[in-house]
Amino acid sequence: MLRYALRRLAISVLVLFGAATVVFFAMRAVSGDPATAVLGPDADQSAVEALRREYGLDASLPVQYVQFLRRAVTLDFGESFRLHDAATNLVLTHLSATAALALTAFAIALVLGFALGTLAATRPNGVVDRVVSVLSMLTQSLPTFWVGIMLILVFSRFLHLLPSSGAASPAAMVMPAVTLALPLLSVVLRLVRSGLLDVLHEDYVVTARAKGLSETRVVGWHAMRNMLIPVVTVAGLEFGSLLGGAVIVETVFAWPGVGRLMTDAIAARDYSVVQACVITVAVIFIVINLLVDLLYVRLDPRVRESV
Amino acid sequence: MVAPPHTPRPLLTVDDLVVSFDGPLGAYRALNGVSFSVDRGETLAILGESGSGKSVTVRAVMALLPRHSATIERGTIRYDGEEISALPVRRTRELSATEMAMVFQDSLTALNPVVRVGQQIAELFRVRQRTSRREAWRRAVAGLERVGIPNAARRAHDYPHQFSGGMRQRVVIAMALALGPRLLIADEPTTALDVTVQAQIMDLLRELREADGMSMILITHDLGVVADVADRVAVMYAGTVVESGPLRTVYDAPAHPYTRGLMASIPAPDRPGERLTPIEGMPPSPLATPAGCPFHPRCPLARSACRTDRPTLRTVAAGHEAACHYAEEVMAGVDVADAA
Amino acid sequence: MSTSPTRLEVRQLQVSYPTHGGLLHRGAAVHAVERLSLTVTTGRTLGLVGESGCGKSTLARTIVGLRRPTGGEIWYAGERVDTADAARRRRLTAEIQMVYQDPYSSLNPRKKVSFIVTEGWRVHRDSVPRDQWPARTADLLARVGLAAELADRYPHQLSGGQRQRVGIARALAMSPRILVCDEPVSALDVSVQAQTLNLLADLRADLGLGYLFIAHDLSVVRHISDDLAVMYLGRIVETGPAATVYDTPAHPYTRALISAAPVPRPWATPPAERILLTGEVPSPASPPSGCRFRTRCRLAQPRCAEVEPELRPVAGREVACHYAEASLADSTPSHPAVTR
Amino acid sequence: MTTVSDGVPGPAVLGAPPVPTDDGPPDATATPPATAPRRRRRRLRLWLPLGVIAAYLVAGVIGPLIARYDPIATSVTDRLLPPGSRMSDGGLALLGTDQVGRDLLPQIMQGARISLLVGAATLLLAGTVGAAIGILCGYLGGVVDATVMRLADIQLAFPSILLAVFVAGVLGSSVTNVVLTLSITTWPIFARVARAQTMATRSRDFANAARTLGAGPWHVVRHCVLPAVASPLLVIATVQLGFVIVAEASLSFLSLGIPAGTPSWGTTIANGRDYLASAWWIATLPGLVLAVFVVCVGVLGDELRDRSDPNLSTR
Amino acid sequence: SDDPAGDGGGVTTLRVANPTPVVSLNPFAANSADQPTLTVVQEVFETLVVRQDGKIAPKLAESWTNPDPLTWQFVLRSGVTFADGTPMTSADAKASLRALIDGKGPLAGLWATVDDIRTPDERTLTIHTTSQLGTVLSNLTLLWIAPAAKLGDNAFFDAPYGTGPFKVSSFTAGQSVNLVRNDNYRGDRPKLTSISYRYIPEVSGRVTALANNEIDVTWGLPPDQLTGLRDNKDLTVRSFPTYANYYIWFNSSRKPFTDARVRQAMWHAVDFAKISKSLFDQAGTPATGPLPEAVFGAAGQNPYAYDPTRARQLLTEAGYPDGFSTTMMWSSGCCTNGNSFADAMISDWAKVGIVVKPQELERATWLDKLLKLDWDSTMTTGSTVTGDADFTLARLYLSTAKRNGYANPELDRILLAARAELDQDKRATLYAQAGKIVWDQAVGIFPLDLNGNVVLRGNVEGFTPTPNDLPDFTGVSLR
Ligand SMILES: Nc1ncnc2c1ncn2[C@@H]1O[C@H](COP(=O)(O)OP(=O)(O)OP(=O)(O)O)[C@@H](O)[C@H]1O
Ligand SMILES: Nc1ncnc2c1ncn2[C@@H]1O[C@H](COP(=O)(O)OP(=O)(O)OP(=O)(O)O)[C@@H](O)[C@H]1O
Ligand SMILES: [Mg+2]
Ligand SMILES: [Mg+2]
Repeated sequence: MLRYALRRLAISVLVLFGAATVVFFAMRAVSGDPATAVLGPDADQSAVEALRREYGLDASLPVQYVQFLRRAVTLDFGESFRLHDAATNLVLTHLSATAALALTAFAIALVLGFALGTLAATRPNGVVDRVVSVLSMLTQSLPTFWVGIMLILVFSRFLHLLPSSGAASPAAMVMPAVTLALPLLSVVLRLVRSGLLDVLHEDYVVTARAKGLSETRVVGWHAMRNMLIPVVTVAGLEFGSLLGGAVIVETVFAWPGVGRLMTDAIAARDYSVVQACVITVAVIFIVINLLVDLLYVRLDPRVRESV
Repeated sequence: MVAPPHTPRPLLTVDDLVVSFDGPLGAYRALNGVSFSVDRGETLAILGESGSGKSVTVRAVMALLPRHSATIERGTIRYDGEEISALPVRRTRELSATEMAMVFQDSLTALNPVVRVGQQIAELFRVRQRTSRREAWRRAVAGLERVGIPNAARRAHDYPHQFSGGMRQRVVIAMALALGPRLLIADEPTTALDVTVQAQIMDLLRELREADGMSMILITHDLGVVADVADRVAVMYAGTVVESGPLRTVYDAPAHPYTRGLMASIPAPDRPGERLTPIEGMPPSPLATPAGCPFHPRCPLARSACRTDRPTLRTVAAGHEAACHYAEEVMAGVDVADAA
Repeated sequence: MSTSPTRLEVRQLQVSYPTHGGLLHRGAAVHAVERLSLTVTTGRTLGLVGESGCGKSTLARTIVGLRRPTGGEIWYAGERVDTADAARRRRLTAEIQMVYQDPYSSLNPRKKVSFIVTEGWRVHRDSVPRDQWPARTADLLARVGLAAELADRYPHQLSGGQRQRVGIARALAMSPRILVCDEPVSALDVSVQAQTLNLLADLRADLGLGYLFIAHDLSVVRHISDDLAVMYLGRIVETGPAATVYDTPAHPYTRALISAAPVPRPWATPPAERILLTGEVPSPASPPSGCRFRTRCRLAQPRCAEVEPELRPVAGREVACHYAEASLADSTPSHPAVTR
Repeated sequence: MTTVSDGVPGPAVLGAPPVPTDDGPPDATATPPATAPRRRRRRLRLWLPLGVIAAYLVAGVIGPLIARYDPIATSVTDRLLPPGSRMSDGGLALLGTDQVGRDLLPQIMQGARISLLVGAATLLLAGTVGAAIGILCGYLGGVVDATVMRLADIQLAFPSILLAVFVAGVLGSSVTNVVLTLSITTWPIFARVARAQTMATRSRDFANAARTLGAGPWHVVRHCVLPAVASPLLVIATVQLGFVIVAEASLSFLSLGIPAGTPSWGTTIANGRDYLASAWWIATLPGLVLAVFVVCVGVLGDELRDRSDPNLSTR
Repeated sequence: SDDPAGDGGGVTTLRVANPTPVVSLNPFAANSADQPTLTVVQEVFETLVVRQDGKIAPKLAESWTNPDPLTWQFVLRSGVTFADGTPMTSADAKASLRALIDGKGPLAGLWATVDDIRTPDERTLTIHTTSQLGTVLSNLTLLWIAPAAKLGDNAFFDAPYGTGPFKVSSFTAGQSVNLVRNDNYRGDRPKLTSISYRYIPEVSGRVTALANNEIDVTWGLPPDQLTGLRDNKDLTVRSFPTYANYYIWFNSSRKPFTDARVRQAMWHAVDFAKISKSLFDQAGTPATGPLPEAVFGAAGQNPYAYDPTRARQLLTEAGYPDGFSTTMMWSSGCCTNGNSFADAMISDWAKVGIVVKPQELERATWLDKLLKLDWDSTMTTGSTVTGDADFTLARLYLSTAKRNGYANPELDRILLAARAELDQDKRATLYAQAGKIVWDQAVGIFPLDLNGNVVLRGNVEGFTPTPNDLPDFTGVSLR
């Protein structure tokens, strides 16, 4: 147990280190200079150099890298060139907005995905199944920004039901969450459907029926428990990427999330914020992977033997 | 609903059952007119080759056929005088476990791998009899003890993969017996087990039958096991019952050439190494059942009538039925060469 | 056909599976095979029986090189196999082939029979020239009794017996001297089983193959074996000529096993007493001290818990039991278990 | 040797069976009447999407030749005309015109070229590389597996937008670089699927059987693992195709996609986003075209999967 | 409690949606020329002088004199206090100018020749320059006076206050700013009690929010959106000339644009009248010179006619009878209707044989290339923030600026002379000459002066647009 935990921790640190290194060098390899990006074309050279000095960009790359790593260990990613705030702070505040949105979207996708997936699986190749499967392909193929803008037009502009943007009220959450949930929904739905179909003709499901249990209990309890692992795996990854931010939805609905923070930071070559974001997302992925693995053990006792 | 036990009617009657499946290959009939009956307290063994429809038959009785691909085209299933094939599935399910219960072929796959063994049994009491959680658990442990699981109170907390094959099979039986069914259907309960465990399980079943007067349908490939526990035998081939009768009659004087072929295939214990005599040919594809008698392409006695007329089950001796135009000849032991 | 028999020898073989510790406990290795020795000779059949999970399949897989032994040696035709370098090993093991327990899962579902049968030639490029493949394939299929047309089919289009024979044809294509058969007939009905047994017997007669034949069904093992080995919990407890071991078993476990085997026509043979095993089956991860069978043995004495018995010759066979002689003499159980 | 009366051929030694006739008409009693419409529906599920996809290809290849589309020519006086309008040069804009007065229909047909190219090329690149890596990891396990999968984790945490900026910045914006960007973001999916399937297959009995025949890893991978990996990969590929084409549109939304002046469905949709309220057709029609395509590919993928599954196939 | 403004009581908040994010409220450093920053800051801080109807007018300074051509002396208004009640003095003005110069932002360059700032008394400020600087007054329109004590304090700019009618109550960089009324304001109290600014990036979102009464004001909408909004009875659309214009620069240091005839041919080849009418409608007016008409120093020049024949002829003369291939870059989102405009121009250029490959780039990349002069031509829009020709012409077209590869000693001479000239009328004449060179030499194409637009809900009253396109809501009230 301890060895396992230690190994896992070591791997996580490696992943973090890798992500940090990659993003550090990638940011510096792309064209565009942070000082000019902040100051614009009209700043004079001395101003640009002063800014570079202020943010430690005048040092050699290896020095900057070591400096970055040393500070990153203490969770200090430096100050945003653009927003003049600690990068860690910025990421955390934006992350909370993202988390609210992601959780809602995730809940919507899971609830609907399970409901529709089950419905489709219990009548394979029936009308419901066909409709649901085509709908899921459709939602997957509609560009997110198109869906988002369409929702705004329909529900805000024409029906006046929901606020068009912002994060002010719970109602403002509905459309971005739905937009975000749609692609995830179709993934969950497909997984639930195929997982259930695989499981539904297993012998223990027949056994459960032979016990005279109601179909709801057979499908919802005996079958469902056995197909959760792939769903949990994929849902975990998807949730990770939701938390990593959904730029397009955040842009369309003016949601102050981490995705847009990162995109804007990339555009402004705001190194510290980009680095903080990437490392945060990496941490999120690592934590989610860990949670998923722990969940495996809860879901399937057989896993315990082979962790 | 349940009739008093002294009525002479059989407990279960299956009459002319026809079941078809929608396969990706198109629809085909897995059962083509299956008829048999089980009396109270009696053990019926169903023999037959792989794919002949044994499992489909008993699943049809239990209303466990896959709903979307299987259709009962024709035929009746009566339990205790009531026609259950006409009932909605939900009603039949209510009979499950209390009146009829089933033991499945493969114990590892028949148990839900992610639910504790005790819970899988306790669930029956909780859901079907609405007992309290604790009471259900207590009874589940008692059930496990009854089938001889040592240290049942502790083992009830384990998951199926933590049990050995023989113990799992016993768990499945405990589950089937939990609500005291009057008819136990066991579909190849010991195929995967070694003989010592098999012997334990067969003894257990026999004991229960004698104690409670339970009826039983036993499906197996092992003629020795059949001889051990069955009162009567039904033999299936290509979706129909081709012969049924009392154990010793069928074994010693089979009335259908298929049964005779089966009996002849058994290795004789006293003559090891001797050449065996299997039935020639291979079973018909369910998609292309031959016209006439389904066995005629492999039958050493086949004549022109066999290729055109489908024989039906008819009584050839007291309690002994066979579906063969020439059953009398077969019973008389007429040899292949003679027939030709 | 060879003139002098070739021998496959397994000496003091040890195979263990590492089990990973769960989140809560440290893992312990499962010693599936423990200091086991046996010899398979061409032209003869060694039957191997034993409880489910005692390590039979593990042994078989290790012999054909699918697992690395953790101890002991494997010799074939005077050469050591398990430590040989890859090239030599490939040459040696080509002569030792295996027929798998489940015919379906051992056939590549996406390849036609023609591919499966010729797969060995594809691997050993120089063995058979490509232009001879069709003829040789047809020849092989005919030898195992399959029509040549079957070469164009996929495994799922074959019956169980046909699949089993494709597996045998694949092994035969390598011109093996030794065939390891892991429960080749347990999934088949008696008639198909008889076909397969006949085939194996013919091949032994025609090609002088040697078999290691693993099975649960004692009547089958008795039918085909020249010698018999009985395994319990990773060790051989009794081995010798089949007739000797089967007719006068010396080890208490062998006795229990043979007494439990059902007979197809019990009324035709004198009733035998049946020994039921009691007690919990120990786990291979933590075998009991001393004699591994003692927890379930009727004859167990304190000494059995202290000293592990080694194989020793007793009345024409080898037995690993401190009290083999007593067991042989004891034709009636000292305290009645369940008798029939 | 046995003989059977009335001319039925006797079985050969060891009971070689008469081969059941798959091609002969089956017995009437065994063939309930439900078959014909079901067959037809199955055939429809193959041919309908195939037909639609073929139509797209034809439209993409031939369409621009017939209804000539010059991405450069604009006609600002004809901008934002609704579907079915007449343009100033007398032509009929069947699907309307865009924000600089280009006819949408030929634009969409032209866009099909790029979008289908991007989709196919990305899948090919990411699919091959991902599958190869996945099979390698799944087969070898151990250190290789752990390392590569951790790399995939890093890749997941790495923002794809930064990647797009990076590729566009280092290599410039071009169709090739969009394909590169999308491939880099997509390969881990293929790798994961291939890896899982490989791990499930590599120790199956039929792979072991090949090993006992003396087969080396290459043979096992080629004949046992690859065929088994192909079918889930096919399904993933059809799902990903939609994703990739949409992702190209999303990159266009962030101006990191196909360079301006090259019409693709993505750029057309992205261009139309500010006009959704006033000129809905610019973004919606190519969006629909894209959606129909993706659905067809999805249906086709499912159907092909079913057909390639030996347990389901009819042959 | 009471109702000091007499505006009917209660809280009246103006809800504003910015088209661009406010990332900083510090007008002395990197963001000193940043439109979103200035939009907010102008409500909070005041300047010494303002530009009104093209003329410089006093604000915090009552009067000014030039004791000598290198010295500017200002007399500050008395009785002005900051929002926290402390009086505003010349020390504050001096510190503010110092902060701007030391902040090294984009505006610092305007003050490059300042060598001494003095405060003889609390109400007098003198600025001394090393050479004559004619732009002091227009530069001062962007010098915000903040409390000297606070200028060194970064935290101050999270919620800054000045002498203006509002003060910042909360600020989230990149997202929102809230202003509340400064009750110590000396002049007419604004009717609004607060203003909330919020960034809504997507046009559809902003338009919908406006139509749905989620916001009261927004601006910077693409022209096509305005057409629909003009018909909406609940909304008022205000369009007005600004200091901003469109221009397409040629890299005059790169072939073939080293030849003025090629540049002129490019101009003649495009039918700008038609394009701007279709694409921009009321959002732009055809340019008359390189500077928007509202800018001080702008003068009308000879228009370039749409004349493909002339274009071909010029190309032939320059040695490109069959045209040539080149590229045009722009940064994404740089320009109103930019992509359409580029498409339309490229379409016309193709007709005379010039194949122009469009390059839409991410802004940082574009900037990088721009400054490295690594481009053929570029399209952009720009604003003369100070409203003075010097800001644009001297900043961009001096050969030392190295912005577009164009170098002309004559032009340099005129521009430097204009900067040193204190007589504003003479300056205007010099800028007219400079403009003519830039225009006739076709350093770039100047197709369009951009109109600003502000869309308000019907109940917003008293809004007056300004040409600097920084919507000012001081005088606004809500009905
Ligand atoms: N769910 C199903 N869908 C389609 N066909 C089925 C299904 N279940 C069974 N069949 C088919 O019905 C026929 C009879 O199958 P069944 O399982 O009853 O055979 P069985 O006699 O029990 O054989 P075994 O001894 O191998 O268990 C077979 O051809 C089988 O393929
Ligand atoms: N891959 C594995 N990992 C860990 N333990 C294993 C593995 N395979 C088998 N075992 C264990 O090794 C022991 C021997 O297994 P093996 O399959 O050899 O038994 P067997 O004698 O063939 O049984 P059966 O008759 O049921 O086929 C069992 O306890 C089993 O649980
Ligand atoms: Mg069955
Ligand atoms: Mg085994």
